[in-house]
Amino acid sequence: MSDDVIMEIILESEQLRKEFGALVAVNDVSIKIRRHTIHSIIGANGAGKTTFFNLLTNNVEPTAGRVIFKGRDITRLPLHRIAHLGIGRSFQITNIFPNLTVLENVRLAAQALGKDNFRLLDHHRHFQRYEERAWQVIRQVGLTERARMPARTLPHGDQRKLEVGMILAPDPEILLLDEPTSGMAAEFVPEMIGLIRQIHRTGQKTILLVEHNMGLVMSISDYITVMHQGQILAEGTPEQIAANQVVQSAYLGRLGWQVSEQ
Amino acid sequence: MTGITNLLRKNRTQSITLAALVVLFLLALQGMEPSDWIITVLRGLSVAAVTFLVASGFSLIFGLMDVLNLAHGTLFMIGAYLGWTAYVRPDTLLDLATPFALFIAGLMLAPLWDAGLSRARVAMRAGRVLPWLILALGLGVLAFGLVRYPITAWDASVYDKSPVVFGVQLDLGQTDLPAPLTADRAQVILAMMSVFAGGALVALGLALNAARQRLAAPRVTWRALWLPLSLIVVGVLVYALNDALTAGVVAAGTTWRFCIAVIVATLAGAGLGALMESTLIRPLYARPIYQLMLTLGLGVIGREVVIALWGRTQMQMPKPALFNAMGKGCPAETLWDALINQCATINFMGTRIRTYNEIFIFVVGVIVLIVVWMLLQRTRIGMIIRAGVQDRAMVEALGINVRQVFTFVFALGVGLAALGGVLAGPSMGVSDDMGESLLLAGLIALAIGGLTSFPGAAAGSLLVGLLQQFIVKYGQIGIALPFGAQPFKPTPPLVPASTLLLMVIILLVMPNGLFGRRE
Amino acid sequence: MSNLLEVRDVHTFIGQFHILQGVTVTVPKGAITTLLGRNGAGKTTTLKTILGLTPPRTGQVIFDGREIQGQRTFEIAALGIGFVPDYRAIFRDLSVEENLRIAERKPGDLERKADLIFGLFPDLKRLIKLRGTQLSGGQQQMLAIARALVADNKLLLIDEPTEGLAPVLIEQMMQAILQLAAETTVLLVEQNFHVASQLAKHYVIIEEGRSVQSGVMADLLKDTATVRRYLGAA
Amino acid sequence: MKILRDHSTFLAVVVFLIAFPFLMALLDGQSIGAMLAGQSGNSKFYQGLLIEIFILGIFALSYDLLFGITGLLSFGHAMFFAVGAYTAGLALKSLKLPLPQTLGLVILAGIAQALLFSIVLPRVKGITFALVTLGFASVFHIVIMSHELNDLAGGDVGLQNIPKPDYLDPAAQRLTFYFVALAFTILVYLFYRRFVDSPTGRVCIAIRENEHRAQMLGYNTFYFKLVALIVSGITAALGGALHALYQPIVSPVTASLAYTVNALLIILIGGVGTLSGALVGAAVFRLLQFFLDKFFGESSSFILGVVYVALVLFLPYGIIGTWRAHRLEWQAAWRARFARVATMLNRKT
Repeated sequence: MSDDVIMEIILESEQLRKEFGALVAVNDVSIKIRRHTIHSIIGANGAGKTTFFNLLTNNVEPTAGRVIFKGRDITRLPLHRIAHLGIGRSFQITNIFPNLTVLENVRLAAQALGKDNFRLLDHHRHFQRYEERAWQVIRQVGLTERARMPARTLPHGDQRKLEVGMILAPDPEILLLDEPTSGMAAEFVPEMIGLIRQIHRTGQKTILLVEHNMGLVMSISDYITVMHQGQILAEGTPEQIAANQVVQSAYLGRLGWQVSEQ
Repeated sequence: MTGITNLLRKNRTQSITLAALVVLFLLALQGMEPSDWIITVLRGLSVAAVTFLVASGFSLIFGLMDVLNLAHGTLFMIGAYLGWTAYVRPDTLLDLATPFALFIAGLMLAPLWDAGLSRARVAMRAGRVLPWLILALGLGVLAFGLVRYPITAWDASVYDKSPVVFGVQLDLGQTDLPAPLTADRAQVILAMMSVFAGGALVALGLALNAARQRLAAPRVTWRALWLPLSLIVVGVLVYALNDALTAGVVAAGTTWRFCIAVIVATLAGAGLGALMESTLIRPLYARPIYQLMLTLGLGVIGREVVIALWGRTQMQMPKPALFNAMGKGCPAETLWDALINQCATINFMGTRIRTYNEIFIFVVGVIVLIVVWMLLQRTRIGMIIRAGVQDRAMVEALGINVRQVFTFVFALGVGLAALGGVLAGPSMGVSDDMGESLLLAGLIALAIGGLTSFPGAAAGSLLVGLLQQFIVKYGQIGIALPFGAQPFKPTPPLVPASTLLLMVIILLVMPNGLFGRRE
Repeated sequence: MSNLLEVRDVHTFIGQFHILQGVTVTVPKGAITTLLGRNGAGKTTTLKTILGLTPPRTGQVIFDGREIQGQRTFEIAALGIGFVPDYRAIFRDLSVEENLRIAERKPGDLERKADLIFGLFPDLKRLIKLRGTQLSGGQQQMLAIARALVADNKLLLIDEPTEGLAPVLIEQMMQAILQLAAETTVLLVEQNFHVASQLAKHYVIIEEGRSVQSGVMADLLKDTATVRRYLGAA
Repeated sequence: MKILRDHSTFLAVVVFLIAFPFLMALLDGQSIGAMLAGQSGNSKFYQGLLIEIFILGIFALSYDLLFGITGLLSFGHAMFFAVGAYTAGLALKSLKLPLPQTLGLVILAGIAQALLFSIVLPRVKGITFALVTLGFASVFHIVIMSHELNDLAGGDVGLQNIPKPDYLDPAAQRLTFYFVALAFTILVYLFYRRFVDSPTGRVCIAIRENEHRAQMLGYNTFYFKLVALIVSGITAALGGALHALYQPIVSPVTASLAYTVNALLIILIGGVGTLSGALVGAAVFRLLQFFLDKFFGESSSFILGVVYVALVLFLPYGIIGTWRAHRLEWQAAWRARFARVATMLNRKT
């Protein structure tokens, strides 16, 4: 789907490494994410996917290595600066403002990169562009009817959607989604896939996805990186990965789920 | 070696700050005589020991249950007051022993209530407020009984001497207790019964409160009745033999009385801690900020109760005979001589050291440090505590009653604070504001050491104690500053201020304290 | 055939969330039963509900002929239930030996069970003096299972024992669990259907907080439609 | 009209407070003229009590902004207040500055303290922040009590004989002072309401809810906490200045931990994070203190302590918080009750 787009690298890691005591969670991982692609990282639980994600966005400080975003070293940048560069990320464990309404959650996200954060004497409702943006995003993720509810009262699946909405609101260039379907009931997974596809297509965005729902990964990814025990096992298009012997034996094959032919 | 270099490189700011502090300290030592230095260090160690007794309880409680017990200073003070009473007015102690035993006997009916309630299935219907009402009713019945029970010290007609007088008298070597009260037997029996009933009602309230949260109760055996029954017997016996026991304790001399005081204060403190944890703190485990505020309030209440019972005056607590002799062979030349002659002071490197203040308190502090450390590292309960700090649910899933361990730790922490209070009595005097200064010192030591770390509490106390005493010393001899012509003499208020500054500096450089874990 | 554990239509709430909406599980004595289902279906919550870590609001849990729902966790565990959580919960500040020792219900349990434990996991003997933090993932998993074996447990609840392990270790872990099942009853949660199908004799499928199907594993293996519907890739 | 309806409670309270001195005088049988002339009487006395409540309320409001809204637990908040009080007192007494300049100085002092606290903000969090702020405040408390500053700050007695401007003398011009304090309190309250509803205030709430998430969205949370600290610092310092103007002595107690605890207690009574709760709490707190002192004397602080513990255990959301949570059910219940009574009455007729 992205044949005619220039294959420019937007985000890359160089020899990224993280040790927790004796455990090497991420072992010198180098990866290149091309602009406007959906790139998935798969691997068993504990393979180091989430830690790798945390290293990319500096939620966890790496032991060694670098992260480069659009040619710029962002390895140890403060969290808020990373967001300002146009990187949005979601978490495996839903990370929202539980006691605020859905609208307020998204509105805060939309307001974050604006220039009106320190207007002490104006009511926040007076800044309509944020409110409009928030409604737009809420419509996009399909939460219009629940916009006025406190976020904690939402069902789990809707909270996941809200989180995607919060990342989307400031209109980032790249979205890092950590298991967006984790804990979702099966019939809502296609909805999430549709949402991700739509975000990718309409916004011309790059999406980096950590997932272990194989079906989802195979059906929407342009590229797949397979991680195993903190290292990259294989990289390539879904077809290449499905055909890869090493992946077959170590992850997908004898001990794993059958790959669906979708 | 490489490990140390690595450590230094990784913690550069920390190392530089520590080095700067050490250099400053050494520079400050320039104008000091060696004998001054020794006595200051020894005094510092003694203050450190008392601070440690408070801070260790803090760190144990905070480490295991995330409760910053701001009532700790008050509990320290209560320990001092209880110790004072047992020491100076042993008759009051014995007067109180009977109602106390009966009250505890009543409390021990809790398991029976538990079983009974779950069988009757009333707990579910009891609601939120009823248990507390029963609790309050129980305390009321208890007060009703206590007022009627003959306690000499509380009797207005014998209250011709203020508590202060007894302390002064004892310092002169006299014990002149007022004649015991007499009361008619019917009234005493009524009082005893209502105290017991008060305990039973409090237990019922607690059981109701606990039972609301569960569906099934543990089985009880009749063996659970043995302990309360024997407590009742003991209580009645103490009442019958009250006069003889009082005479015996008075005759036993101050050293023994001091031992009794230490034991009574520590145990009472531990009991108070257990009661606090199981009634008030437990419902709030899910709301840490509220726990903080609750303990703050309890501290205020405790202080008011102490003022109501003992008055606002500062009271003397004479040193026990073992550390009080002045005459023959004193000041002693060696530690052994000091013990044999029961000397108050001892000659050491050209200065005179007080055996109680500078040696005894420090030794007790070290013993407590070692005992608690061994308890944590070598015993099963210590193992459970260390595990519980990390993962409460998993410990419970191994079949261990974590709540009991929590209560134990709380009791231990408060008991240590009370021990600190009674030890500090003879050296600091007993007053209602002693708790606040120790609360602050303990908090500072805890923060310096790293909140949850037990060795950290010891190190923090050491720093706080030494710094305090050095500032005090410089207040006397003055400190030669490079830029000032006159030596600078810090005034007493600067003593706590200096420790606070030390804390702020250390926390700014090492937000987790000296021994704290990251994150 | 008698059932060691019966979970009857339990409903569990965590906060306001209705996590389990009617789960029924029977665990026959002396075999491995496995809970299957997707991430977040409620398998782990089912284990926690049995143990009282997340007590059920309604429904019954019957262990060894006794109703245990609503009892405190330590009381339930002391009846003879061992728990191996998915996050392993190795105590960092305790040595390997202490990690085992803490599970003793009476003094000497560890010595009594030493042969069994070190027979299953010879590695642990070598590591006995190390701290919890110094272990690798696989070693932590072995220790977590070993810890559940120290006391005489009639039932082991094992959550995701092969998660994040290398294939070689998975093989080893499966062998160990099979050996265990010869002596005790096991209720297993396993994401990896391949592993689960080789280990378990009985299965229960949990979907969105409800138990939707249960039976004998051999039958399930033939029923590819069901496997795909509940467990396979979407 | 809509504004009137939406803010009816607020307006009613304001109207009542404006009318209060006159109502009191009428109830007491005092002529309005005598009351206006500032003659002693019940009205003057209760005006004084309300002024104290306003000052406490401002202090508690500033604490609510830090703790209730932004989620920063500080044990050194009393310092904000005391620095304002001492700065105002010293400026009037020792520097002989006129009032406007004094207030300017107080505002600067408030900002300076906020900056001092903010130095530690990026380093320490949670309970450690509370302890460090306690450290700052205690050092200040000790310093103003020290003998070296006896001539200046009055040692442990406090700062006395502060010259008050003639037009705002609390003894002679009590009514003026009352209205100034009332107006200032309303102003502060309205400003706080607006602040909480401003984009900045919303981010402060977000920080309380989930600071990590706020950072990931791109907020440099430090600046928002700094703004909250500065606003809170200035408000508390101005409250302190008002205190210095009103009270005959500025006691060093105003810098002690106990004074911070008062603020905590007040917002706990009123409801943490509700703003209006701070004012309601201040009223309840001061009146409770007043009547307990009157009836129980010595043991009043014991009873206050018991009330406090009971509040923590049984009413954790405070008066306003509980009211907001249950308002709808309660209103429905009352409506149902009225309806039942109405039907009963209907049946009878």
